[in-house]
Amino acid sequence: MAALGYDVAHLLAGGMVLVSFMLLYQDRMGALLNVFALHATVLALSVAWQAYVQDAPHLYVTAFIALGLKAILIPSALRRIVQRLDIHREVETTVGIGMTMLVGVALVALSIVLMLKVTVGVDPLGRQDLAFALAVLLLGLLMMVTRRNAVSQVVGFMSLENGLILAASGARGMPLVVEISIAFSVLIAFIVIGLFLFRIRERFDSVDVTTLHAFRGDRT
Amino acid sequence: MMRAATLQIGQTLLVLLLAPALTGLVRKIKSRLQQRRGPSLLQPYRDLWKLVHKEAVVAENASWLFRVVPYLIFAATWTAASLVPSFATGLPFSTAADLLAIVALLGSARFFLALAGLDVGTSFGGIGSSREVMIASLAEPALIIVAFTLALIAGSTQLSVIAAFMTSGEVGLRVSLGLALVALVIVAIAENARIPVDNPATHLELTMVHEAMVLEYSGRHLAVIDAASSLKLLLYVSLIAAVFVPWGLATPESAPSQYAIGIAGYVAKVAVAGALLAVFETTIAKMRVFRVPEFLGASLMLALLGALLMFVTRSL
Amino acid sequence: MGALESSTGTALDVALLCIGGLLGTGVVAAVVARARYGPRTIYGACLATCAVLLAVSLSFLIDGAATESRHLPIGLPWIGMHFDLDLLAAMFLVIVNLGGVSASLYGIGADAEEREPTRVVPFFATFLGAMNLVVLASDAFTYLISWEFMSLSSWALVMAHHRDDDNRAAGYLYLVMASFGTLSLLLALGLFAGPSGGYAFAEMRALHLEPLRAGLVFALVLIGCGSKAGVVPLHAWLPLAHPAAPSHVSALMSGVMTKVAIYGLVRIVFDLLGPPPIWWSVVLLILGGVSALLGVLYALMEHDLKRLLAYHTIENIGIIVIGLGLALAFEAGSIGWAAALAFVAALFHVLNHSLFKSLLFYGAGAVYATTRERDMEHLGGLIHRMPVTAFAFLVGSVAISALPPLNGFVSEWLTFQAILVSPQLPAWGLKFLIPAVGAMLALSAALAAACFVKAYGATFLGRPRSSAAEGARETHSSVRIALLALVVLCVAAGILPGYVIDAIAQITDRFVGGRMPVQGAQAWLTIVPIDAARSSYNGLAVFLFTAFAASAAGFVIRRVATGAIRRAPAWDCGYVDSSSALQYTASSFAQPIRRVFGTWMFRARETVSMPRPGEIRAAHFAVVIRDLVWEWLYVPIERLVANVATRADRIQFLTIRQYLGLMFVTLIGLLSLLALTQ
Amino acid sequence: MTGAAPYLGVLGVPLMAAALLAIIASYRVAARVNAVMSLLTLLASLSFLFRKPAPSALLFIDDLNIVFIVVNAFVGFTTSVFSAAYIGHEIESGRVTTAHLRFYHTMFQSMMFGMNLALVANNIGLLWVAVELATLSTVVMVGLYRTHQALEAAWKYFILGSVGIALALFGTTLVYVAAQPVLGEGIASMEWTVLMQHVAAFEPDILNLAFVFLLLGYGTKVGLVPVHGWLPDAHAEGPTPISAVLSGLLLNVALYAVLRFKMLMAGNPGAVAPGPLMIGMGLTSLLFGAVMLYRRRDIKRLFAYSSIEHMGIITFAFGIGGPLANFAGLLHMAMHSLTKSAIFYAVGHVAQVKGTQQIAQIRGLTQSHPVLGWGLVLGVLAIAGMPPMGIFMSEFLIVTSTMAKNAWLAVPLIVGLLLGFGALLMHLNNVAFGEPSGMESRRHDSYAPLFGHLALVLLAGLYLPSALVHWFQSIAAVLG
Repeated sequence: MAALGYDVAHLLAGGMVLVSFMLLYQDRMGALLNVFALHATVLALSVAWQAYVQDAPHLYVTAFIALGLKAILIPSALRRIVQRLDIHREVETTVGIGMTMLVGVALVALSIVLMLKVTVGVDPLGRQDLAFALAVLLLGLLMMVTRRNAVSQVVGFMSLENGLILAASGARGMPLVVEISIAFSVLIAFIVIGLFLFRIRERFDSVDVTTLHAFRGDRT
Repeated sequence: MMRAATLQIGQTLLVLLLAPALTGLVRKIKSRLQQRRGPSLLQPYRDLWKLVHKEAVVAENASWLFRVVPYLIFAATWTAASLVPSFATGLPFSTAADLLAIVALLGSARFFLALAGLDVGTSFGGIGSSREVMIASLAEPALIIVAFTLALIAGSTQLSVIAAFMTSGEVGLRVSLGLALVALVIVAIAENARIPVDNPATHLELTMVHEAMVLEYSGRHLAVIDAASSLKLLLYVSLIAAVFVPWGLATPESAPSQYAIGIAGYVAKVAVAGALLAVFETTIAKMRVFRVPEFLGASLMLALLGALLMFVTRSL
Repeated sequence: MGALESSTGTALDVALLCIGGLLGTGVVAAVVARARYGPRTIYGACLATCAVLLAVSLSFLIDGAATESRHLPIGLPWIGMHFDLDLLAAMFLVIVNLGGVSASLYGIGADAEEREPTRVVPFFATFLGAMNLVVLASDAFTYLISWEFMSLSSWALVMAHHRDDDNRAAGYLYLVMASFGTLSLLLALGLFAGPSGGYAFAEMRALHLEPLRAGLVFALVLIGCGSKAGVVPLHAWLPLAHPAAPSHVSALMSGVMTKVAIYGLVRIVFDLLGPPPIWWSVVLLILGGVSALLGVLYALMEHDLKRLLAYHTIENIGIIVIGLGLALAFEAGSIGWAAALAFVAALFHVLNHSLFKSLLFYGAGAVYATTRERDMEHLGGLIHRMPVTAFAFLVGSVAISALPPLNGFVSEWLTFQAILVSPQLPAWGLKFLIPAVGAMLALSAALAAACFVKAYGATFLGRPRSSAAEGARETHSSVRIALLALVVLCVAAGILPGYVIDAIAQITDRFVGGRMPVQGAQAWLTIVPIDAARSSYNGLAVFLFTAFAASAAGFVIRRVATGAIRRAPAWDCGYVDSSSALQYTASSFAQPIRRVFGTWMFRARETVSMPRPGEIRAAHFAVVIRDLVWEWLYVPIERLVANVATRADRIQFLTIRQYLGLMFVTLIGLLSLLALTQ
Repeated sequence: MTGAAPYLGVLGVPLMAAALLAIIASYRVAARVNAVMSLLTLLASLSFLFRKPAPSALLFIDDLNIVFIVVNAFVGFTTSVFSAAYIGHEIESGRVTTAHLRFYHTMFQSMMFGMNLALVANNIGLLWVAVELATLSTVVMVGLYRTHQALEAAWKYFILGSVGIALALFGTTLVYVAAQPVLGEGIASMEWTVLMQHVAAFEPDILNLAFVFLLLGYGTKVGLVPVHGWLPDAHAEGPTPISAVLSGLLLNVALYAVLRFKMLMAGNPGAVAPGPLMIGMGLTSLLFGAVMLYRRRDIKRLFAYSSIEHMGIITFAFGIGGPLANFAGLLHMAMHSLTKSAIFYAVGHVAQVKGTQQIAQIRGLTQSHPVLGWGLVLGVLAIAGMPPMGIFMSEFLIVTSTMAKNAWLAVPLIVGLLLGFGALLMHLNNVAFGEPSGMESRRHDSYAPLFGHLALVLLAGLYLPSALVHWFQSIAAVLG
């Protein structure tokens, strides 16, 4: 049972890392959102699994939030935004996809080395969970840094945050996970609303590109 | 004590009386060397006498300073002159100021003279003062450094002590002393406005320095200033004499006959010095004003070299 | 330290009360300064307080009383504020409050000209208070806080006439340099106290630093105090800031505040730090010689009257530093009596400079007040219109030019005497260095005389060069009182130096381990620094004889001959009366000296453009003078900061993504660090 | 929650106020209510000085967070007073509508709630949530003016802050992971009080990793370089009262979090000393902030950068550690809060009377508006560490304690201080002095908050009550 539990958890967590890579790889907006939905689903599954193996029922809530909000609600919302603000379809990157993938691999290596070396005392379940979580987190950050497009940056942020939830759920018996995941959902809701409200077309860099530096007090 | 005081007064008056004679002597010998008869030795005295009886003409916008300065200059110079041992050393007043103080006193005199040159606000006065201070700014340090050398040799800055030390045999011949002598002579020439630095007998605008400063003076003021400048010349002569040929100097303790010798010797030294000066002035040509700094710079360097040698070789 | 705390005294308490009073006055002044008689009242209060302080410290100094201490439980917790009043402090208190009294007097007279007294009066009082406080402070914190407060209030005074851009620039440079100095002092004291962290001077005195640390402390203190005192090359702010302030404040800054800086140097180097190694004296001697010479040369190139005076402050500080350097050298060579001589010479010159520099600044202030003109090229002939000021300024000029029988000469003469002892020093380097420094000293003295002939001649003599100078009027009576009082002091210190020397000489024992012979005992008030056979000087005799000779000559001539005077146009070699523009100007007066020294030291270049015959344009003459210290030391730093700032500024305009990038890189960096380090 | 009763004062009051203000329409009334409520919070916080409630599972009070709470409540109160005067003018000038203001007041109180919660939280998870709450409420206030720049600033703040908070969460999780083997599952493994007792037994490596994330995460809120990106614009574009609380309070709260975790680290022998990290980031922030001051055009952004500089100094001090440096750090923290908020009060009025935030267009303040001008001068000189203000004392202590620890570190510190001083003075020279320029509009405001703060700072520079000193010293000792 324990072995099985370990394997499934391992599978799901590893799956998330894999999906993160898929996220990095996407260059079409639509596909990106689909993959993210997948990412969230896998998260939901692994959280649910953790809930099961740790028999911590409250984690099911987290899993449910992950599924409902991130796998279904937000992706669809983003799709609507993409259509509404007719953001053009392909994802602009600052660094080439291939390069990004390479860096990603390096990051995964780093996080696994680090985690396995650091978390000697922790139970194996938590260990690899954490390692993968860190990987997902870093990949998410990497995505935010390398993508120009606002929506794909949001996606990056959300995948990062999925990593966090994964870690939190993996930490055996960690309290407040639900509260935290709720807080994060609020955060993300804010972001999405922001995207929508402030008509952020192309990028985070500016609410409105044309006025970016014109009125800024400090242009030298 | 009493005797020392009388000696002091005697010396003070002696320099005052002897000074114009020296000037006259130099003029006389110079004109002889120039195939002229020249005025008598007493001419300077007559000039002074004549000048003091003339009414003084003062420029309209001359200030009170203009009229006070001549007396200040005279007083300062006279004080300085009476501090230099002429025929006797160790006189009471000589403790009042050492060599450095004497140099500084002459500096005060020059300071006021330069101010007087600027007081009326004419262009010539300006030229004079400006050149005078330029010359002085090099000559005075040279003199002070010469004083260093002497002080290090004699272990004192008191002229009478130095003179006494020089008479004692233990000086011997020193390089520094020679350098100091040369420097001192150059300074003396410059300070007394003699050729080649300046010409006491010219009124050519471009060349004159001292004369330009006193251009506006007349009557008794001019007389006093002239007296002061001849006093200055005598001062330098007696300074050189006291330091480099100090023989025959008397002391308050020595017998009256000694004083007679001292005075005679002093007069003789002064006469010789005057003759040498006259010869030197006739044989050399006046130099351009802007060559003067180099001339004086040379003396400064010589003096410094001498002092350095002393500092390094001697430990008091 | 406990012992110190136990012994408390009345004089110190009175002094502290007065200082509190001064600071309080400053606060009150901020309110009442607008009132009609407000400023005068405040100045009056300052005058009274400083007078009390002066009396207290003077009596303390003359009795040679024992050190008094006070410990107040304010300021830095668990250290509190320590105050000591010893003879050194007392002497500097005397100097500070002499300045304070005369400056307040000037202020009473000059307050009519001050347009915005609110910007002057409050800070004037606090400035005085702060300077007194620095002298009494006896722990690192108290010392630094009052030191920086002194800078701050003087900065406010420099900014008093803030509408003028130059003044603002001066104020900026001043305060930046000041806090640079403070910070290096902070480093010095921190290094001094070390891990033990005893910040009371008493504890520091007990420490024995290893040579390297002591050397570092010395260097830092030299930077800190030197930048305040205006030692080359840290002098750049001084000639800008001092003249920018109202004249009586300029006097305080130049005449007194620089002395407070010297006090800091003496206190830390001679008192707190242990026995000095020889190289400290070498540093001081070189810096002093260079400052003295450069200062006076700058002054010769200058024709702004107040700035010229400020440059002379640099020169005199140089002379003082030379004296201190000699004292260190002798102390290191353990020749106590010679060290005492040099030390006394330095402190005597401190006193003298504070006297005649204040005097000169008041004179310049009086001139400025009536003519609104600081440029000597537009002045002239003032001796007719403001005789008292002219007379006072003349005395000041003679004094600062180190001419007998005034006080400036005595202290320089003492310095020379100390130089003449130096062959006894074992160290070979000094045997070469000291005569060179002596030559520099002699040169700067001669040049100073030249410079003041220029300054006095151009300002007070000759004919007026502008209508402003034509219309000049004699200054306010209380200003005249201040001037004459200082004149009296200058003369007194010049002809009766023995008493001053004795007062100072009591201090030396504790600091340089030696003492000068008592002068009061000498016959005829002669001063004998070492022994009679060595050298002696009698200011009184010289003064009396000169006075006698002058008056006698005048009297006799008038008696036997004539006293007749006839006024006539100037002779001037027969040239008809020329316009006042044709008289020598300050810069033309300085031209020969500029040619001798300026061409290589200031890269002075003269450009003349003569109109060809028949051409209708004015001939044009210009002198370009460059300040190499400024160009080689300050400009590069300024450029560096500007460049760095401009480059760094790009970071303000990164996009969010780039900021995230920064965050990301940092994170990865730290993580990989963690991965590698274990 | 159990044992929450004593904390109602500092938590309940703001929460209640937030709810109340949400329904009050008139902004004048709202402003007053806001001030009154803040005053109540202040009193409640002061009560902690006399009666320390027992720690509960989620909330607790110890010497350390009392300091922060009191400073927090005090500046919060003065700011609410200032804001009452400030917003009135904003309404007149039509920059904001009453609806906005209702929102503004609500958010003000909820921010106070968030910060107080973060400070009293006994639970690292709760701490995290609270900081997040405070951040969100400030974000919306930064965007209050709805100008392009304001929205952009808010957005930048929001995104960078979120990522930062995410990192912090991961760190928190790791701390739990480290604690869990020792303390077992459940809430206990996240309680400060418990963690502090048993930290020695934790797995040091995990703690190290955790600290990296926590330092970067909460450091983003502190505004440490290079994760400071949001800070300048957020200060510059938001309403001035918010700039004041951002600089004066929020940064402190984040710093408080960092400090707590530093204490945790210090408690564990195996863990790497957090000192070097903090020293490094502190110096970087100090030097960077100082250099950035030179090219500023906008007066509020100028002082935002000076906040970065001072946060750097404080972090540096705590990084140096030891009773003296910690004492100095605490003192500097308090002094900076008071002074910087005072400066922002002054700047707020200046911007209103001059109608601009452009430094270039503000000239000769001491001439045109003497009280305001000299107030600003005093504030700037105080923040620049001029005596006899309190910051001089704290900087003196910081430098000397640094010398005692490692003399060479003092050199960059000194350089940074000097650079910063030069820049501030350069701007002050033009803003406060010279010929007045720009609008001459006069308003009589209550300068009470401004001069109240300055008076306190001055007092602290001259005399610290021994009670305060002992208290700070005990904390400093705890901080290790």
